[in-house]
Amino acid sequence: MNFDFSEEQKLLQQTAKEFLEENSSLVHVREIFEADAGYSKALWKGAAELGWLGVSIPEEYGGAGFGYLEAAMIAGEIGAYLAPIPFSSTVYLAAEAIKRAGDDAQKTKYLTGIASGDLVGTMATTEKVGSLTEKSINATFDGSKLSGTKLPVCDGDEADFAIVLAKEGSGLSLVVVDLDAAGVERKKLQSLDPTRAQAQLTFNDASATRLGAAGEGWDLAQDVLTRAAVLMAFEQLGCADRAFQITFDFMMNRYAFGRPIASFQSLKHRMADLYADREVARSNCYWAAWALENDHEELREAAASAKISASDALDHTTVEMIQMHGGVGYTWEYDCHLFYRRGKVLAHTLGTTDEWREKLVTKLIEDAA
Amino acid sequence: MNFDFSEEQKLLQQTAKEFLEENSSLVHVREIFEADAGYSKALWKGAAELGWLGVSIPEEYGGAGFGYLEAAMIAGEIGAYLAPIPFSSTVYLAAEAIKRAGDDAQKTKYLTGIASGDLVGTMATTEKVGSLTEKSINATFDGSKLSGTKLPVCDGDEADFAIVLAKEGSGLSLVVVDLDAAGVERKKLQSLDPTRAQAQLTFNDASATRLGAAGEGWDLAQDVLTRAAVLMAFEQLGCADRAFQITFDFMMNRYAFGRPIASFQSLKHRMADLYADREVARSNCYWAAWALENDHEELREAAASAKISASDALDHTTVEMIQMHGGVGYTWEYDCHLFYRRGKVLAHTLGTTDEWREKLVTKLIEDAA
Amino acid sequence: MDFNDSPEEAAYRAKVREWLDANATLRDPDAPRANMLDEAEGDYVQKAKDWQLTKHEAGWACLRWPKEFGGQEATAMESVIFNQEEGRYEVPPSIYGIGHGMLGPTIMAHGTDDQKKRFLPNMVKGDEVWCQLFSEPDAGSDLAGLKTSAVKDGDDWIINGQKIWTTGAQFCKWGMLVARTDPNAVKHAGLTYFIVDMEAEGVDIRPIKQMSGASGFNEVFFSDVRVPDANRLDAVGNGWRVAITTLMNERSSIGGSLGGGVGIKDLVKLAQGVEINDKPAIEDGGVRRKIADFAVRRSGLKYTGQRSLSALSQGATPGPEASIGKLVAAIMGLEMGEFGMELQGAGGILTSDEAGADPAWQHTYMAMPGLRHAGGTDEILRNIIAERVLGMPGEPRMDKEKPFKDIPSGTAR
Amino acid sequence: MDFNDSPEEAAYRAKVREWLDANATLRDPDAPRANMLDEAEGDYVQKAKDWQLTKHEAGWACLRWPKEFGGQEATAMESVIFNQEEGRYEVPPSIYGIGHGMLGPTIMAHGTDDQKKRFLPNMVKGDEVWCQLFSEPDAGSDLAGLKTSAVKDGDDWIINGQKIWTTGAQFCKWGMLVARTDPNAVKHAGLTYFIVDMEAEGVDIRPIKQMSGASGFNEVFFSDVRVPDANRLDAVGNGWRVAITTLMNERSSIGGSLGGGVGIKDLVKLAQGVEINDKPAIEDGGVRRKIADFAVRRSGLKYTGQRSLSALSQGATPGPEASIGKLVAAIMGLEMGEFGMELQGAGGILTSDEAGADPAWQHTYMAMPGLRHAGGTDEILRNIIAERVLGMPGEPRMDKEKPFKDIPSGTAR
Repeated sequence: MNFDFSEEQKLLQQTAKEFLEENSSLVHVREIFEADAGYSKALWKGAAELGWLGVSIPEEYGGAGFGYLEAAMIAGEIGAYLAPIPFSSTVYLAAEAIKRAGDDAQKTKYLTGIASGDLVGTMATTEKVGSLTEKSINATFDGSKLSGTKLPVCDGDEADFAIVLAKEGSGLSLVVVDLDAAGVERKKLQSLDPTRAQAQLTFNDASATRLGAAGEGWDLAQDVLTRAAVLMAFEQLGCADRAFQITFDFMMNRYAFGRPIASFQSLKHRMADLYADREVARSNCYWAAWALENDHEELREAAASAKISASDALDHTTVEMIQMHGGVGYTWEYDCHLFYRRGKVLAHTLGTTDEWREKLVTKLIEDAA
Repeated sequence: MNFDFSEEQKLLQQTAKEFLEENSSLVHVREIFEADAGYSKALWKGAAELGWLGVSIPEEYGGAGFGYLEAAMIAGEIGAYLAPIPFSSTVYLAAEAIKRAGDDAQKTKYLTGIASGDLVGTMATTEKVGSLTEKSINATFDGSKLSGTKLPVCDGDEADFAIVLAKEGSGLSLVVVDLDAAGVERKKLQSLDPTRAQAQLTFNDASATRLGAAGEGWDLAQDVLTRAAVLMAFEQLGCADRAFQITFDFMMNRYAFGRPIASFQSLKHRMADLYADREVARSNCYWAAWALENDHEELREAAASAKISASDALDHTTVEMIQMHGGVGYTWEYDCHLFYRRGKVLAHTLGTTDEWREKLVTKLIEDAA
Repeated sequence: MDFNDSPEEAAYRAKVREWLDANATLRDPDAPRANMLDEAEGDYVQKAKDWQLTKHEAGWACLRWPKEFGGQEATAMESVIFNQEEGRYEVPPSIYGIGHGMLGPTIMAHGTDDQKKRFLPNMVKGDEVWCQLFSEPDAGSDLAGLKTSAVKDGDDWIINGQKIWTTGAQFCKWGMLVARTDPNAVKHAGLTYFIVDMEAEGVDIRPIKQMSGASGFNEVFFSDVRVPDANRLDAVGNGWRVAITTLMNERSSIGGSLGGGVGIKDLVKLAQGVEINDKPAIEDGGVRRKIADFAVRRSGLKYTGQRSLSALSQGATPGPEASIGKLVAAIMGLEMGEFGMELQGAGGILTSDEAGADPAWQHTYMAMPGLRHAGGTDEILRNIIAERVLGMPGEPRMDKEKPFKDIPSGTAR
Repeated sequence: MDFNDSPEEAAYRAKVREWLDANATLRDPDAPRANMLDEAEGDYVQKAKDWQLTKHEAGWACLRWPKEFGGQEATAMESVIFNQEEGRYEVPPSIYGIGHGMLGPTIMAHGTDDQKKRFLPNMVKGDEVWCQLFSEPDAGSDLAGLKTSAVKDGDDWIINGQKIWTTGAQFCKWGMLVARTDPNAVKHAGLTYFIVDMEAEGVDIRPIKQMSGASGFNEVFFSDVRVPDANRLDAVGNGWRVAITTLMNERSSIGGSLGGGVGIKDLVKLAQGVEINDKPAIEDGGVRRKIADFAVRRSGLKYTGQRSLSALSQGATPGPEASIGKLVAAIMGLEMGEFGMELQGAGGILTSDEAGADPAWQHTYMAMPGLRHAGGTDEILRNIIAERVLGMPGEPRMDKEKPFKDIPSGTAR
């Protein structure tokens, strides 16, 4: 057995790390954050040039034709470096949805555009606060025109197109809509982390094309969310790893009472617990990556487990990151809050942790029957 | 203001403490525990002689005529010394039910009997595993005869009489039944703490008399449980205080790595958290005692708050008690498990902590309306 | 056991109310109160000074202080009653808490007659506001590790260094500062306590922006700032002992409100307004039980405050139970903020209410990490409870015997 | 990334299965397994010896050991494969884990040629069972604080003292004991390691009853027990170094099952069977989310084991992730037991199933405190993770420089 990533995959990870160390420094993240600039165009261009945006897009559409394991490696580093780019919206969601349900024309247009870095995509499901359910969808699609309001839509203010969940007749469908088209109104929403900016999208008879069959939108969307959750969990884990490392380095170099604060037992034990949290999450992530790559029947369970444990580990780590830093930890100047904000936003992206718990237990009950 | 117990009440507490130190040593508790003897007859006799059993029974029925604050003081020490007697069943539940709803004949018979130490009483509500609800009651009362099964009934194997919740017509009523009467079958059930023994009671047309009006049984039972919860919370708090003190003393005197283990920071911080838990519980207990003594409209909320926080503090304390004691903590020989068992049984007595959470939130929602 | 005023307390309360009714306006109790961590805005400093003068002239200022310094020699309970009642009115936020509560008593205990006469009456009157200059970037929880230096030069001391977390520095006339006068002495012995003119040359005050975006504190930089020896408090080398006096007077949480602006009722309302799986969240068993747990802690803290108050009322010193207040409140606040965000699903990360989201929960989530540090971190509070309240042994000390200059401290660069 | 055997592993597994099929019976995978903390009963010792002999004769015993001592020089992964497969059959519980996993390798590393020849082949064959005599009432987490004394008397050593938590002492022929031979030396320098005949005069073995009522461990008392100097392992005063060798070989959790007998499916079943507020508990949102959280941790631990196994399969040493296993499992087990009791309401405290209660949850609640101590307390595991895995500084040591006799240890009386 080899329940691990291959040497080639680890090399890809190392390359990603080096690139982001250079091009997504916390200074750069902060620039985007403070300018409320949405995302870093320069970094996006670099990511496209490295082939990340088409990492799992087939070569015929200009992609690298890799599998999900390679995507997971990149996702981890995206998370570690708080990369201020619409990577998850475009790669985990939009590209995945098109790949799984798009027709040839849609694939040619959108996958090629994504792989080249020309198109930013996103997916728009929720319409209000609270949990996402079939009944909560009020947007409508009549076969060619889309109407309704979606919020919050991650990267919605910057994206070129969106995959939208809408009612079509008595069922739900997924549709693709170009966001610069007539009948589309965008409004930026203030949120916790401006480098993962949120928007409200309003559609008034905007032209749209269906993705996949009519009435299959809910299942398709869930399928896409499940797959995206695996990659997002890697992103969260990478973020937690780096937050932990920064905290650890601080504690080793910060002295109080004549000792490094890393030598205080109550802090050491809490660091050990954070370590355990991340290892539990990492193992679930590995399981989910394996299930995703192999399209295994355990995917639903594994993806939910990975997302839940990565969200919890990241939340726990960023809260402790601030606390372990002492007073400076809650200043604007220190970077702790960038991780705290990003961590919370990722936990609420693709469904909250409680929503994933509900999905997981539903699956467990099915299995127990 | 004087949001505290009076000097007289504290003196009563001190007397109770001294008596129990002498008469309810952990050696004695262990005798009762290992012999599976139900309860300590000697201690019960002593409690009667000190007037504890009639602490809040009116003088006309042979009681001391004190209020609930005095009962709370005694309850705390009962908890601290793990007193192996049916005090809560008899005093918090049976006496209270009779006092609130009994007619003259019932009061004369039962209250006088309790105050003198001649009668042990209990209350029997639940019939199966899961939460107690009106619908979960299947026992029936036809105006004179009681049929059905109750379990688990605390002290049911030893009690002389029980207050039983049963269907009468379309409603529920409380009835009193002598447990030595014809048609009553008792079966001892094995449980976590043999010094608070549980039983199954089966009634086959057993003679019973109604307590209060027909159809008011549920409300009456809830009222009695609410009041009992306040005193039980003091019992739990007393138990937690002593478990904490024993643990503290152990840690101060146990050396490892050349230091008292009480000097290890991670243990110190956990002890500080246990301290905070108990102070939160103590404050809620004071509030509940005040509300009970004054029959204040906040009683339902205060009683639930006291019971929940005392249960949580006690659970938390006994788990840590074992952990802080190291290896010996989980031996039969050390007393930690006596507290661990008792603590858990008290948390499940009068309704579990989750059942009290449900009661509290119901009240909070009413108040918010 | 009761919550009622004693007859004396009731009479005092009536007197207080009478005066407040005549001099201030009752507040709408349902109106939201400013978050304790938000910076007060606008011309509140002048308003606060005016109100302090009004109180002073009517004999309601510094109630606990001796009459010779402008106080009223009132009981602790009378002071609490005044604060309780004052809190019901529309009055400016106080900017005197540190001066009146901590620094004034320090001068009383350690000052010369001249110092008392010069500083205390003005402090009561309120035309001079005071701040405290203890913490440094490299000396937070380990306060005695401070490095700001004071070097004797003729009749003056020359101060160099940086202080941090200074509340109100921007409008203060005076600051009380602990500086290191002997780096060759052992850590706690080389410190001296000074009264510093915040308007002196070389004092540079810069606001600290917190992670929430608010700015309630300052950094204060000292570059060759001259302090006359007459403004030294107590002997050279006695600074730690003086600082302890200041810290012992750090106002306890009695009567103060804890936690952010969100309460149990807000939580119930939120859970009634959002849906989980197409049903109101308030019908979800887990949501219900979690609300109950918050309520239990909230009431536990509330009545812990009442117990402290009761001790005061009985003439006793409040017991150690008071020390749990901020520890429990800040952690609970963090959890409540997080829970309120979770209930709102994808919308929980929105910062404004334009999309139907309630940002109060997120604001709490952003503010609570600050509360977990301000006035003693969770860790310091747990140390205090374990060591001072419970009496467990202190940590092994690595910094007691060597000269201060040989002890590593702060952040290694 | 896959879970499949390499071709070599698959071939080995097939060979193992072939032999097991011929020599044992497959177990019903749905049948409940004995709790790891329960005492094995009856004549299992003889059965275990018989099974060991069968394995030995067929060449399946002590797979990792050198051939000269009776082993097979197999790879780590082959050993794991054998254990995995053996676990699928009805075989007696092993009584050789400590001997084969820890004590044998210690003799290999530190024994004389005579000792190796005398003890190792018999250990493989299994007619002599071994136990470990390290912990003492006053030396648990602080193992080097042990006080059992060994005093030289001619060619013998005289042992006096008490050991505790000795698994299997009642059926063991040999024990490996660390004793203090020089109380005037510093703590770690005064220890020596011995091989003790458990049937010798003066050895008194008493079972320890645990809080759950089970008895899996023993106390062993030594009163003037004579041990020939020939049975000393390594030099006098080298005992701590030898003990470290033993402990380094403490079997990791790889392939081992963790936690009590309750699983996620049991929890789902329980929640389906009991009611909360007249509805099946499984419909309650809080119950559902809690089950999900347990499942997430359970799968996290399961796949942590797979990662370790994978490292072995790749010829590497398993990474530090393995050290979290017991820490997370024991705490989760405790919480699961408590949750299962809570779900059953008033009936949760019943110990037998006669009233429709499921006592498995309570048994778990009673067993988990033991698991939180056995083989290293939670606190020791957290120290190991923080100090050895993460590399954080150790605790300040108060016991390094003085003679052992001057260091306070154990429980002050």
